[in-house]
Amino acid sequence: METNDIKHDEFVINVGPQHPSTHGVLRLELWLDGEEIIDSKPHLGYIHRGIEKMSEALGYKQFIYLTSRMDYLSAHINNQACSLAIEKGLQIEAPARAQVIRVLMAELTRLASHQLWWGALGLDLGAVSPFFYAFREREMILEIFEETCGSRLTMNYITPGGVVNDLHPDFVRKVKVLIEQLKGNLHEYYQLLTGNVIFQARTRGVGILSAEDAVSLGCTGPVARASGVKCDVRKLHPYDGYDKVEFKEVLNDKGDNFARYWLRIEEMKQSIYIIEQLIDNIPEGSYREKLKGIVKLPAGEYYQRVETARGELGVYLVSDGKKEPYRVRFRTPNFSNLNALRPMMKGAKIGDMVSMMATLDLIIPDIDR
Amino acid sequence: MTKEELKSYLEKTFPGMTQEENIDFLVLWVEKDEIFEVARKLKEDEATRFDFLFDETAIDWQTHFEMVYHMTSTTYRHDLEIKVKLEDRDHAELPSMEPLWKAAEMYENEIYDLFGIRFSGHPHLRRIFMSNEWKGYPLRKDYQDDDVISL
Amino acid sequence: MDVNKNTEPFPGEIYEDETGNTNFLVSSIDKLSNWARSNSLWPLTFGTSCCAIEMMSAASAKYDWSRFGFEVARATPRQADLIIVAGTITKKMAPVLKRLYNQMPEPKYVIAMGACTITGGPFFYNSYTVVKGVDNIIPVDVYIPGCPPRPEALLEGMMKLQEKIRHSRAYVIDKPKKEENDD
Amino acid sequence: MQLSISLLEITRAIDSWLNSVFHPHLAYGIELVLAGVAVILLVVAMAILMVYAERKLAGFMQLRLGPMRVGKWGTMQAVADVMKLLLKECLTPTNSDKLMFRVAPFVVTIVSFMTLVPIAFAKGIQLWDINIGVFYITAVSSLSVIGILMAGWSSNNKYSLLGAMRSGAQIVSYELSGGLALIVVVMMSGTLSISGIVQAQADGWWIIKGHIPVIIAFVTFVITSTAELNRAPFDLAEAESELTAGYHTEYSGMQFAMFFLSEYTNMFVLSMVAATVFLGGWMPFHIAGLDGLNHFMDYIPGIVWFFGKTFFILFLIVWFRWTFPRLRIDQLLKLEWKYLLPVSIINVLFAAFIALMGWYL
Repeated sequence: METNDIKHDEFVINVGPQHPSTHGVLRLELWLDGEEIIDSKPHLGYIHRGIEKMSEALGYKQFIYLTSRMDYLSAHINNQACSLAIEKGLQIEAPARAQVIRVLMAELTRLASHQLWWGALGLDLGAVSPFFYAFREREMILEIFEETCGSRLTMNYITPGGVVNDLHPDFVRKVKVLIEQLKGNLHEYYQLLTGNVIFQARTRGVGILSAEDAVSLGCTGPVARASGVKCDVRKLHPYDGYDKVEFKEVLNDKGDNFARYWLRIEEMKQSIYIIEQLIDNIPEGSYREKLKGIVKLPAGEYYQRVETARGELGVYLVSDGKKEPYRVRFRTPNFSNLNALRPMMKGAKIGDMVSMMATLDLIIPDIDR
Repeated sequence: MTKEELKSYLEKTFPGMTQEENIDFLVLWVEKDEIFEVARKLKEDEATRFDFLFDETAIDWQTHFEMVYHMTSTTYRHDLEIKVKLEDRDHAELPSMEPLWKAAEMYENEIYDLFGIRFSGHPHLRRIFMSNEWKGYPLRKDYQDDDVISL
Repeated sequence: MDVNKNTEPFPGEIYEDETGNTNFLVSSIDKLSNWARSNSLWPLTFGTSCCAIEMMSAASAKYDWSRFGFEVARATPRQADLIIVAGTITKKMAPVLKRLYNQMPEPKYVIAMGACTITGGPFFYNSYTVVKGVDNIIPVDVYIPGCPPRPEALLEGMMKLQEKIRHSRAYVIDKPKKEENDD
Repeated sequence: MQLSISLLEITRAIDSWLNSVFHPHLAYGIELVLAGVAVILLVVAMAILMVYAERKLAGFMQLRLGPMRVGKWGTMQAVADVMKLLLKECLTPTNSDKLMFRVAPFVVTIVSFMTLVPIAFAKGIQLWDINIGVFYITAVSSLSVIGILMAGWSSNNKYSLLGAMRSGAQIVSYELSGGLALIVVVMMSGTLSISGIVQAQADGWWIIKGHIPVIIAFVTFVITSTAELNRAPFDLAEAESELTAGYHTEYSGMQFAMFFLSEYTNMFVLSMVAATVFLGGWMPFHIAGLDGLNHFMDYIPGIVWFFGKTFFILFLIVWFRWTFPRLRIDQLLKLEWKYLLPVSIINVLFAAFIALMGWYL
């Protein structure tokens, strides 16, 4: 780029709000020199729904449903974060059975989310078939969710004090079938994308994010872990009995697209491992601690961090003792992960932009809230 | 450092600043004019090394604003919450944290957009969520909008 | 309930022939063009939030909307016949949606998928940005309730749209006034 | 005895009848129109068939069924699509270069039909047995890039322009290796005419008797033709996830359908060329010396052989599309200039040596 004698003609294009690679309604302004990206600037707010403001008008138990619509691929985990924050304020803890159910649901959510990401990544890189293979197992997970929670995507199943209702009697069997099938099918993932020459050429060494940048930009989740930053909330600040299960925090130090890709695939294996440990050991007992209809939190502030499929979600509740929260703030993982796009994109090609956005795994409603 | 160690260390380093403890974090109350220097110290000090700003937000207490910074250290893994009180609601202004933590750029854009707090030294302060013509700052408690239907 | 036995005209029929006289040739062409149009609905890839995921599910192997010929999702509005508004529309997005709609060539159809697009859904109360119903912006042919609707519901909605197209009269419409030519 | 010969007799009968009724010049004109219409109809019919086949194949590769509802097994799906596109409004953007915008699809379509001229569908079924057939095809097919550039430039859309530029770079680059791959067979057959090349394979297809150079040339040719067709994994010109629809972003209705049609026509032509040059065209499978087998193979009509081979190559191209991710533009050019072109040049030398020594079977 340092060719001062050549006059570069800048060429500005708008990617989005309606563009297949933005996975939603993100708008990126790109300054191009031919195929090369000089600079980029995100424009947000096309799906800003004011969830934080809306939550201030709803009761503590009520506003949780809005969080399912935030990062809709980690709906369970979002609900879990809010429930934990409220439980923290009420100084109660969910019963053991509820905790295990929550962890199981959270890990299944993570699996489903990563599968969707995997399919969409293929789609973005021009390989259509992985999408259909990814949805094969994803649909099984959604079926399991539907049986227990009654919904496929926005469940509102985890509630302060536990979970809304008990597991479906078929839950354990179906999860076991799922795990068996998933383990057998992971080699197809390898054949379709991981081992593909073109795929490797498109991802290796592309979109490098250094560890310093990742920390400074506030990246969390798989994006930061692929750069070698330890940030798994499940390990650092265990919640809901994550300290009782065994799993590995997957790390990679390359920080490129392939590292992020590999990391998510490995994370899926870890999730399967967690589910395997818990599925036969769901404790008996009550699944929910009965709370009063209207919950009031003592005045003060409560911060709960959880690990969603995309990184650290922070729920910051400020209470003034009334039945509605005074201020609700969601520190969403995608909002900070989006920051990584600009340093990564400098000097990259348009084709790389697509793969970078895909490996960052952005969910736009989670950014805009 | 544990919470207690951090507490005594902060008392030593920043004498005179109020400290509080809530259920999650140690809270350090900082004056508006000192915030940038304190933050720089906390980030660059070898003993604290707060290199990860994981949240930055504001609270509208109707009489004043409260800026909240949540930070952690990727080396020591201790967390800290810094609070700043902003008395002047109409002309609230703070130094930007962008030179220290690049993550702050977007957080401050958001706070500017939804609360109307300005940040001096911010590279490009803009309304990221709302359109430029939008009147008012939605997350303020006195925000009025005729389109909003209340439950 | 036998759905196929339903012989009543589709309630959404809007193009009435006032004279009642239909010429054999025109009605045959009508039939043919309606057959082609109803069986080849290419949706625009347009999703804003959660409903877009269920739209993707409808494309996946389990629900497989390619059976009906819907799988040719076009990324450009110029080549799409149908816009499935999947997800909340905010005030900032509304002009974009309107523009996308204007960019589509006639005949074009709109499906409002999910509660958010019908009324604002879960964001009806207290939200300061959400448009309370996408029909405030563009005309809607079929509404699909749900939050989000199941993929089956989307397929059912698209089949309802097919039914609507089959009952329309392509060559007796008084052409709607041309909107501002937006490119 | 053979269907191909009977087809030849039919064309001869029509020819003599026309000559007996009309003035020879008029008869010639009528024949030209008839042949043109026949070929266009054939190609459109095959394009529709191919669209259906591709969607079905894609379905089976992706664990689903593909079109099912329109007609039995969805057979009428592509027909419905074409009808719908015909009846759709054709928009011209306000700020576009209107003349160029409207002409571009015609350029692309006409060029793709022109490449059909020297193709031998069966023995004697050929529009024009031009003596430089292979050269004609390579020359004409590279003209389509002009139409694509026109489309991209006149649309006044940055995505279109980017797509057209990509397409230009791509087609111009890949022409080279494609041409060199054909030269290998041309040298071995000693002729540029399509019928001559087919005749040269009477005792065995080039891919079998041509040793390694022809196999390398065949692989190169399939890769380059996929690239020239702008199909995945080389579909950068219309990369859906990057450029929405590339050079035809602004095209709607029938104008878009013409781009679509020309893509499929080009796909046919290049598959037909590959089938003719490397797999013997309408020539049945013969092994020198085994007369029994050769006679048995002769019973299968030439046109069946020809289309069988064409569809085999088409299947390969479809298979690529639904399997591979897309390349990036620099990788695409690197593949051509750093790998395919040197390999092709060395291969031509190697083939020339083999052709001189007469070492092929």
